[in-house]
Amino acid sequence: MTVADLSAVAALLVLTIGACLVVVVDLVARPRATLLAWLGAVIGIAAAATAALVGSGAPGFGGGIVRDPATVFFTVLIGTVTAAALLVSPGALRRDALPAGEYVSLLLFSAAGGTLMVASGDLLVLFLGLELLSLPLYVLTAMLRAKEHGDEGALKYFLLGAAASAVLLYGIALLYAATGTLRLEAIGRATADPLYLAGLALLLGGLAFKAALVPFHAWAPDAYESAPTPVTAQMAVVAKVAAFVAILRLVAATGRAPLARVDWQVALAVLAAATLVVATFSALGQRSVKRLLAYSSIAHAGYLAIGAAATGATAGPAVAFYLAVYAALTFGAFAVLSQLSSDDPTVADLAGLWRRRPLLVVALAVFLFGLTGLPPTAGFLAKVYVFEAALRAQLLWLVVLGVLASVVSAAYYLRVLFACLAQGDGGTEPTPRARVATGVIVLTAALIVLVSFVPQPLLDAAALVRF
Amino acid sequence: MDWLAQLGAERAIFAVAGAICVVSAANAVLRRDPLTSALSLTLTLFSLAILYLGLGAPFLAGVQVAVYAGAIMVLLVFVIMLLGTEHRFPLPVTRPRLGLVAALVSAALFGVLAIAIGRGQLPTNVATTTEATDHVGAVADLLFTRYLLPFEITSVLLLAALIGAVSLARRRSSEREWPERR
Amino acid sequence: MAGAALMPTTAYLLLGAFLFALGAYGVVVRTNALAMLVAVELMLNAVNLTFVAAARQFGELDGQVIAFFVIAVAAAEVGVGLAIVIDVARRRGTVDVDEATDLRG
Amino acid sequence: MTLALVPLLPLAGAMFIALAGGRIGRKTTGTIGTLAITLAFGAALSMVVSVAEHPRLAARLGAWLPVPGADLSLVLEGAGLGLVLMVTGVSALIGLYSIGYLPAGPGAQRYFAALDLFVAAMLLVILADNLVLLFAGWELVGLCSYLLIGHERERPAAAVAAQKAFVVNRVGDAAFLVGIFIFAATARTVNIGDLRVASIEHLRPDTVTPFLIASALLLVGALAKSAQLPLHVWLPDAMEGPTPVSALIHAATMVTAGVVLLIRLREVLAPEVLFAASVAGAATALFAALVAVGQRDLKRVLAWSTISQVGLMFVAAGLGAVFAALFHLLAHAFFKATLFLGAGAVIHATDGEQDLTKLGGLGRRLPLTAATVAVGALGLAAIPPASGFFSKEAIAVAALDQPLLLGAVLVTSLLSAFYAARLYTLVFLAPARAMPAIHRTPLSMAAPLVLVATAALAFGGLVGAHVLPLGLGRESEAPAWLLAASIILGLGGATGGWLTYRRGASAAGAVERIAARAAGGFGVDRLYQAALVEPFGRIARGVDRGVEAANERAIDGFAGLLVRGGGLVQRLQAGSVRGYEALLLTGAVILLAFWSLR
Amino acid sequence: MNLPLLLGDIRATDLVVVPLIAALACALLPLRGLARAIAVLSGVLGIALSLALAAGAAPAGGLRGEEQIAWAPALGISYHVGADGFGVALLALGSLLFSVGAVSSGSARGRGYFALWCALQAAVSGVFVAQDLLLFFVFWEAMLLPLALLLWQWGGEDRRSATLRFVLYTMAGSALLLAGILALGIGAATFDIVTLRAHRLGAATQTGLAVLFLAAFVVKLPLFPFHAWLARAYVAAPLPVALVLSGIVAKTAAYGIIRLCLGLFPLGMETLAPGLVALAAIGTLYAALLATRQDDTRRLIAYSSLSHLNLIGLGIFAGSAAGAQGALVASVSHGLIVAVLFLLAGMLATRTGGWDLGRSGGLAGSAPVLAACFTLAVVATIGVPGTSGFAGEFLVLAATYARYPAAAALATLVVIVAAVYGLGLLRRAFTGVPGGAVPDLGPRERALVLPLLALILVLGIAPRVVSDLVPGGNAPVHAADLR
Repeated sequence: MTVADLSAVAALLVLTIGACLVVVVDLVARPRATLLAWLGAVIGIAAAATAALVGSGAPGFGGGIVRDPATVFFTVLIGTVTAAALLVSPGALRRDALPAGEYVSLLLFSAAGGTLMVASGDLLVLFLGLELLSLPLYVLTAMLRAKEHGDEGALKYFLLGAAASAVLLYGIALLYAATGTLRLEAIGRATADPLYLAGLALLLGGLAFKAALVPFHAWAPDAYESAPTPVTAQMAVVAKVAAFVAILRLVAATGRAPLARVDWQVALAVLAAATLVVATFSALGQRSVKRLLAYSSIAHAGYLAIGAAATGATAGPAVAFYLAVYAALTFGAFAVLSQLSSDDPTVADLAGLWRRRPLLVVALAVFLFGLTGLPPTAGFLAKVYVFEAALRAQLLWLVVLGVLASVVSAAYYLRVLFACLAQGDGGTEPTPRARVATGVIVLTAALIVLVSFVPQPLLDAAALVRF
Repeated sequence: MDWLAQLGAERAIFAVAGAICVVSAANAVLRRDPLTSALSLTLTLFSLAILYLGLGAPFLAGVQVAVYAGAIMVLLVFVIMLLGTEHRFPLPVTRPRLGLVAALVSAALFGVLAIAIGRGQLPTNVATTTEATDHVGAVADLLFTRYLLPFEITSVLLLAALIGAVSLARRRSSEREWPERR
Repeated sequence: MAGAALMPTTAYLLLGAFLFALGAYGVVVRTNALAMLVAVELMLNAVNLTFVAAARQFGELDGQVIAFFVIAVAAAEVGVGLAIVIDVARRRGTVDVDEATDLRG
Repeated sequence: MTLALVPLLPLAGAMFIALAGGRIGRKTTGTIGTLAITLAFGAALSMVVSVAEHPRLAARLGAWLPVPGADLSLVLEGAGLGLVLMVTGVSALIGLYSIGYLPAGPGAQRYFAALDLFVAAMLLVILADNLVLLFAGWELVGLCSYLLIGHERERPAAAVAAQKAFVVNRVGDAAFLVGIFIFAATARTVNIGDLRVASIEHLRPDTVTPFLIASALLLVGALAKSAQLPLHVWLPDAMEGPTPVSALIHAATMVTAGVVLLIRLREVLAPEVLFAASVAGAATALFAALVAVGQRDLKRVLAWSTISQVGLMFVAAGLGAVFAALFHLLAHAFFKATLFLGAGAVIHATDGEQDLTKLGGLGRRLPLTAATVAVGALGLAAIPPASGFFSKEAIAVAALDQPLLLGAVLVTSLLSAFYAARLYTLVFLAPARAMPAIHRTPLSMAAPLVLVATAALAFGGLVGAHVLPLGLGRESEAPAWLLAASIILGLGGATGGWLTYRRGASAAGAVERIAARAAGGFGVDRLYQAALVEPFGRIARGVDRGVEAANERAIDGFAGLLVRGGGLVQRLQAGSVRGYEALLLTGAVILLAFWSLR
Repeated sequence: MNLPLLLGDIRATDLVVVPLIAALACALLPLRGLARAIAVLSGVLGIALSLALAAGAAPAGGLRGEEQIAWAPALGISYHVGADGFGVALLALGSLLFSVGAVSSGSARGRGYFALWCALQAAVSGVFVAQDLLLFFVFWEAMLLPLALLLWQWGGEDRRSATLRFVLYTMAGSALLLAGILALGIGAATFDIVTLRAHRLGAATQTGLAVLFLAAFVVKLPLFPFHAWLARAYVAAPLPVALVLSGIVAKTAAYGIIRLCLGLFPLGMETLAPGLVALAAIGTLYAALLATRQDDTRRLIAYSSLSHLNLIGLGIFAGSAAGAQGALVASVSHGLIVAVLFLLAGMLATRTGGWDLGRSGGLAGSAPVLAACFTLAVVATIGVPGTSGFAGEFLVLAATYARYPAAAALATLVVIVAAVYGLGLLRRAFTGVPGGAVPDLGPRERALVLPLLALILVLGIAPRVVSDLVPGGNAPVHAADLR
């Protein structure tokens, strides 16, 4: 173990040790759920801070962990979102009598898996990171026992996840059989023969599962709906960030292969198109807000795939910027939902929210506008960025499709917003006001507004993300 | 090592173990009764362990038998016996079209994979360190040097899985009794 | 010359592919969650066979070590998976996945 | 700048009355309205001397539209001054007359504002130096006629008639507009003076067709405004307006606008089109005269006679006989104003009775009216010494070379005489019927009546035969046989009319029955109703219920398609995890096949 | 605090900033009673600012009050604003309509209403001053939200489906606009409109991009047959919203076509012109025909408005400077006329208790001033000379005739159909036997309507006030490119 190795896993260490610490504290002191959540949040922030402070540098573990600006960027993102998700959790923890210790530590473990995935320079590390990300999420999805269908989502998520990781793993195995190595950069140097390509294809399939790209997306709506809402928020962000970073690393590595004629562009473009169409259409008819947002998050995987399909030098910054904005927006939207009395409200249930919690509705409006991609919100800039990247790659048809999909998406986003403005009492008597949670939500909204008008700092940071 | 002997032995191992493997795997997948499935799979695991032996991986063969067949499958069988009685007898087949889809998809999967494997140019067999003097030692060496990080991560993973499984199991006592079978 | 004498690696890979496809078939046709788990295990073992065969092809031990990790992960997965399946069984009295189709659309 | 004052004074009067609101009384309003027109008349009179020195006076008020030539500028040339004097003079008298005629009520403000605007607009038609400004006056004349015909708002019939008048006029206006566009596009100017220069070029092969089409379109505009065939249908209905309005529209202003247009643009319009105007005029003259014979409504007789007389003006204008056209225009203005004002007096006296068959024997009870109407009827019948005789004679002379046209003119003369006599006989000479109280004719009505009648009588010999030719040059002298024929026809027609109707309409027997056939205007109105108005409604309904509804359904359908597509896609998410697994594996196989099978 | 009037240095950006501040003030300050006053003030300030901009001579570049600030340089977006002749005229019109609409909104509406109202004003002004394509798009889309919310929250019976239809339809168009903007901006490596105007593309590229850009504009205008949202939205919208929707929001599309499509893709527009001109001509007539069938005053105004908007489109598509100039005059004129019509229709409806024309009748007797004002408004609508309606209509048709005679001739028929629906409206509302006495226009109502009517007349006599802001001439816009 060298200093480089240690710095490479510093954030990971903070998260895993923190997770263990939470379990211990829970067992020993049995503190209130809120305290545990705050402790978890501190750990998440600490991980983000660690990553930021350590910064980029030489890879660790012989290339197994990459420590480039992308790692830093996304580790900070994952840590922050996890912390934020924990900060909005206390209400749900109390209301649904969730086991706080396990809840917090599993979320931290899952985040640790995410940081591992974004940093992996080796397919084995990638796989292990993916499992570390997924296993806690299976459990967290099953955690909401009071809910009628809580178990169903978890069961589906698990069975599909297991099969998907088998697919991914088989892809790794074929790549190993074709090249004799699992290091990304070494794989990138290898010759692309059918076996190699078969391996890459299966690997992409496995990652597309995590990213929830159609047709690997079917788990997402059910799992999102079943999971406690703050978990959904974290899951929707961290899994997607990790999967897309992995895809981009893969694309970048194999794209440089001398003989590799890997047609990433077409594959990703087709995935993106299928995702946009299916997710957008599916979201239209949803009654459950959570499920609607789940499809929205799938649709955004489609937009991200548009950026990834650009595959050039601009893909990295564009996707990074999009991911950051998407993270804030999606987290924010789910976080608002987590503040309602019902864990799984229907759209009609939102009626009257404007009168009772105007601040939440304003924040929700910001998030929904952003998700729609309405200018001048940051969501618009993010879309412009990925579309721009795709256009540079001559993918006009895909951009047109994407823009059209965002139009249709306005229909369901606005439906949610308008429902909040409607008169009546839709049975969403909000939980007793959680000041911290509200604060986090408002802060997120404020950040989005800030980025909308002063996007340059985030754009600069994203510009560093090159794979 | 006698090449010819080894050639014969390996071929024989592949033929026999491979055949057992295919048959038992098919049995595991096709039989309706989950217990039969699990037991057939255990047989597959054993036959794979034998194949590993033929491939010069005695340590892994041991792990396969001890951990996979011994621990994982036993756990599975135990749970099946705990829960799975109701599926002993044939059930009406639900969603018959899915069966067709499954057959087509898996056939296509195998077909494409076979073509890819057949057309793939495997690197020519490099110098074979057939008999490491200390096989287990060599594996351990790798585990704690080159694969230190994955090793540690695996331990974290197991810890996380443990916490998760416990958290799901722990709350069982406080909740309602098992419901009647529907 | 020596390599040609051995059983060709391709044969192992094909066996692995067959097992994987079989597992894939099982994952779709089985309605019992535990049997689906069995099928997934079959897929993982196909992976392991591929790793080990490839390792021999390259004359190195890495593939075997990776297979070792795969087994460990499989153990973790099965642990979590069984916990979830038991949970489902306790709630519904059945582990038939076709009876857990309330979430849809 | 006196020239600019001519149209601006009535315009200012209109604006003042409109803005003053109901704050001033009916008498004051009427006085101001009439005064404004009278001042314009005075201004025009003051220019007589300068016109004698400068045959062409111009005044530019400013720029208007960013189109070459489309400025706010006026020009006075040729017979313009005569027309201006006639319009302002007759209108001032009608204004004066209206003060007495109008019932008490709040409508006076509207009435006089529209009246003044009407005069201003008509002056614009005479004085505008470019087609666009002329068109502005042209349209405003139509607008004012709409306002005045529909003056009595409680009467639905008046509202319908007003709308009909405007819409029919707009048919012509649309054609007029396109004509302007063609001139603007081909000659790159709309200034009438410049267009005359440009029209010399219109013999070039590439411009002859546009000029021809533009001329034809302008003619359509003229036909509509002057109520000539086939766009005459609005005028008989326009009788729904108050009688002074009828006098204004028929006698002095609106209907003659078409003739004015033809005269002003005679050098610009294509010769073929001018001849077509003559033919249309002749046909109209004959047709309308026939219809007039059968009318039972006092004012409708006059209306159809107007159509007929304007047709004669078209004959002359189309043949290039400017003098004849103008002469008849002015003569007609006076005798028709006399007739209308007289009719108004009759209607006023009998509390609104307009049916010829119910009137009768008023000659003794309304001697002044009877005398003045007699003057007007003489004009209409073209019996010397009435002005109508001389003017019609001039038209006949102009048509000497065209036997068919000449025949039409002569037959029209005969018919005109007949129905003029019929009208006069039935109202004043036929046996009296039981009449309710007869109202006295107030001075403000009687004075204009007498003035106009005097003018009508004097105009023919004095002004028409001697003053007017100074500016225009008389075409040629009438041959003796024509003079004789005219006199015989006029006297014969009149005598026939008197003989037939002297015992009342019921006694007229066969003649009246035959005439009644023609009274319907030969079904043109019904034809239009069936061939144009109803199809228009049907098309509109069809478009509304068909195309528009389909268009709205289309986007609803598109939204429905989205929803249905959503339903289709949602079937992917059928609920069973096995299906999801199959989906996942299918995706993997496709990716595999896509990449490794090439 | 921004005091441009005092400082004497007017920037185009002030026209966006002032209503934005007003919107924030309405939204955040607890001044319930003052919200309307703030909204009116914002409109009046807008009038003053745009008139001041118009009064100043146009600088060399043709943009008044120009300003450029970096926004997201990485994406090539900057905050570049400035107003050309079209922009200045429409800004003045827009501010006027917004202040009139705010006055007519009734003070009972809440702060939220007026906040959205001012936000809409800011967005509309933004469209007219944006000189960066993406900034243009930002403002373009920003218009949609306040509009949709105003419709959704304060609309009439059918507001829900009308809103969704409107939003989706217009957004579908904007989607293609965005794709076009991105394609153009990336191809040319800049989004700056001024720079792009000097950047000439191949004819085929121009055509493709023009189609993408037009997709947004023809829906918003709306050009026949893309108008299916219009009638329902007008009927469902609160009256002031319908007023600005038709009066000025539709003009953003006209402006967009002139500034972007004609400005950036003259050759492409020339290729597309025959089809577009035909659609506009048909649409002009078609909408007028439909107007003759309407019994609801608002629907009648809606279709009459549609007819005029298609006429405006006709002038623009004709592809000459004169056509665009005519379209500008027609736009300003239509804005004023439709405002008056909507205001009067509202006053009529409050007196008869409904929008159905069948329920009124004979009102002229008891409400002569209302009848007179209505008559004048209708006269302007149907384009009688002396009113601004004629000036706009004539200029558009004359310019169109110079290039597309058949279409112009067809569209000219509208003068007949317009007379049918216009006079039919007057006849049904005001003539006949009065059903009962209604109060005539009060002083406040007169104060709102009469100045607008006066403006319509002034503009009818002196249309050059507007038309001289932009160049004229019958030469095709694309001719410069052919050389």
